[in-house]
Amino acid sequence: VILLPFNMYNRIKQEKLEGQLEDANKRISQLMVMEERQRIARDLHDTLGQKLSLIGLKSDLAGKLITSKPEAAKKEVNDIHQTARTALKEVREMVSGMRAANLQEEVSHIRQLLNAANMAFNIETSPDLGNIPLLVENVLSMSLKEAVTNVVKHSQATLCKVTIQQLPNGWHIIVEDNGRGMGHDITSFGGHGLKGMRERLEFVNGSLNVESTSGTTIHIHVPHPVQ
Amino acid sequence: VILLPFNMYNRIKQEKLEGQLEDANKRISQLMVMEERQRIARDLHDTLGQKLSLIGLKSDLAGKLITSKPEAAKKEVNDIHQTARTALKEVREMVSGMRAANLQEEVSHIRQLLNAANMAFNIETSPDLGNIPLLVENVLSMSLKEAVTNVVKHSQATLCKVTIQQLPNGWHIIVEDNGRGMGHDITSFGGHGLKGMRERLEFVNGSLNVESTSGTTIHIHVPHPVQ
Amino acid sequence: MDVIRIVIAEDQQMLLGALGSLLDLEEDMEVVGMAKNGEEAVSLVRKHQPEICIMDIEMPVKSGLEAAEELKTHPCKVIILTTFARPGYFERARKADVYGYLLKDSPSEELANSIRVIIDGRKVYAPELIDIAYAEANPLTDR
Ligand SMILES: Nc1ncnc2c1ncn2[C@@H]1O[C@H](COP(=O)(O)OP(=O)(O)OP(=O)(O)O)[C@@H](O)[C@H]1O
Ligand SMILES: Nc1ncnc2c1ncn2[C@@H]1O[C@H](COP(=O)(O)OP(=O)(O)OP(=O)(O)O)[C@@H](O)[C@H]1O
Ligand SMILES: [Mg+2]
Ligand SMILES: [Mg+2]
Ligand SMILES: [Mg+2]
Repeated sequence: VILLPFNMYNRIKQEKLEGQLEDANKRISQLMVMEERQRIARDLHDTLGQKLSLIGLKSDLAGKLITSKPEAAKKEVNDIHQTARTALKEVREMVSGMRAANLQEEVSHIRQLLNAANMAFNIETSPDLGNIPLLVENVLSMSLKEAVTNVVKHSQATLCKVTIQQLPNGWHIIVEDNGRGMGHDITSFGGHGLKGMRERLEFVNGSLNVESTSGTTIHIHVPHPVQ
Repeated sequence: VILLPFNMYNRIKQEKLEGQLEDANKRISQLMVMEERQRIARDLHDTLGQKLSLIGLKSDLAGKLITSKPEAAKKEVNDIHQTARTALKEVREMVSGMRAANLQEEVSHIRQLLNAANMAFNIETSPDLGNIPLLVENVLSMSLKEAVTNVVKHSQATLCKVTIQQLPNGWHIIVEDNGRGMGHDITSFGGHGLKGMRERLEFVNGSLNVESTSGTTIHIHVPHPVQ
Repeated sequence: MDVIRIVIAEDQQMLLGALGSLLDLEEDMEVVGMAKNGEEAVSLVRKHQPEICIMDIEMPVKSGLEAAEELKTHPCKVIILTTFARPGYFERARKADVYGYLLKDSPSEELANSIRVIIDGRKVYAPELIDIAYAEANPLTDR
């Protein structure tokens, strides 16, 4: 047995621990990625598969009809055209659904939401939000969406004001309404919205603050990532 | 300042480290899923989107050529047919690559594959394979699948023998055929199968060995993970 | 050579039409019935007594696999056409003694050739479909 100095022993133990956690890390990530792939595979299965098969068969048929029955061939070719367009639309929808939530898109989305709920919408954003990391933008967009959904669902307000700022210390979003405030139905505090928002924000070292005196104000803050 | 005993200081430092790594862990997993989703979205958009656009254009063109230039129309329609089939092949590959592999399922899968190809199948497994970590099982299954697919595609064998063992030092899979051996068509060594298998195995500290004298034998080994 | 008489079942109307026309174009083949689900397929097979029945899998009322199982003892040879493999489907098709398990988008010449081979009594399975079709969990060890 070789005797190691005490702190060396500790350092080795610590390094081993680091290594193990890193391994676990990689493995969990891989599993999550695989699950996501399977989910997408299921989505792809029916829609696109069917349409591409149809195009395959119809082009086969059209080729055989061109000389003998040009009118029939023309009809097949038109069907192919139509099918390709529908399929393309489906691919676009899928792809846009798969892209990370984007802050700009989310803003036009909440505009529609508030419009449909007959609430006035007031928005202020910093002229330049800087280069928001993907994960941060994703979390900010989801938080914004949840906060505004809550305003529509719970506040009975007539006005919703949203501020999106790039500050020296990070990104800051304020969602303010002139409604009845929170705490009217304490019983329903069991929703997942605010809890989920807080958890997601914690992933990116962010924070959530709720203020409820007259109306409700939600502060969402995410610091710049450490370089 | 309160002075802590040295080992207590170390324990606290270690616990903090554990916490931090766990957080990082979660964050990386989320990020990887997002990245994977975006990667697939990009792939879908680039491959399928492009092919469907092409089909749209070509069907439009073919429709216009049918009466005036039937031969040119026929060429366009053939292109459409080919494009649709290639697109489906790509989707199929995407879908199959996405399926999580499980050793037990894989064994019944290769049984089918060999059965359908009219090759005799001989399998031997350790009575207990122990608790195979998920990632390792995944890599083992994919390697087994590729090895047997190669036997069906390339060996011209009448028999395929598979051995799956839990040894004191790890898991070991042997895939053996009585076919014509490798090296008959050196030119086709550019396939992705063996290369991909080796890369995946390296990820779990495993190894791949190919032996080809009479028939071909593939040895796949993955050591037990360090506890 | 005798004409091969065929019944086709496919719930997607356009696909059914295209497939029917393609096979009708083959000189030695005649499509004698077109069904839009498995139930219609079974009754058309009983009515026309064709040599071959080609079926999609996912169809309303009765799936192609259910119909194939029902026709297991019938002399008509069933061919399943599908686009992607789904877990368990291939195994089920084999248990129903289908003669073919083929890609929906394979060229019509290939499909026609497979039909002729199947008429001769052989079975044809597309490797692309077997490649990703998993059986329900079987015991790991061999019997
Ligand atoms: N802008 C708001 N005005 C008034 N009350 C609010 C507002 N936002 C949230 N609340 C109250 O806080 C509760 C918790 O909100 P949370 O988003 O967590 O859950 P939820 O919206 O009820 O359900 P979920 O978000 O899971 O669909 C709500 O049920 C509501 O009573
Ligand atoms: N069991 C075998 N018997 C004979 N030749 C083999 C066998 N396995 C592999 N080979 C040869 O090794 C080559 C490389 O195999 P590999 O799996 O890397 O590529 P592939 O099977 O040709 O293509 P891919 O796997 O990408 O579809 C094959 O092309 C074949 O010539
Ligand atoms: Mg809510
Ligand atoms: Mg290969
Ligand atoms: Mg169908």
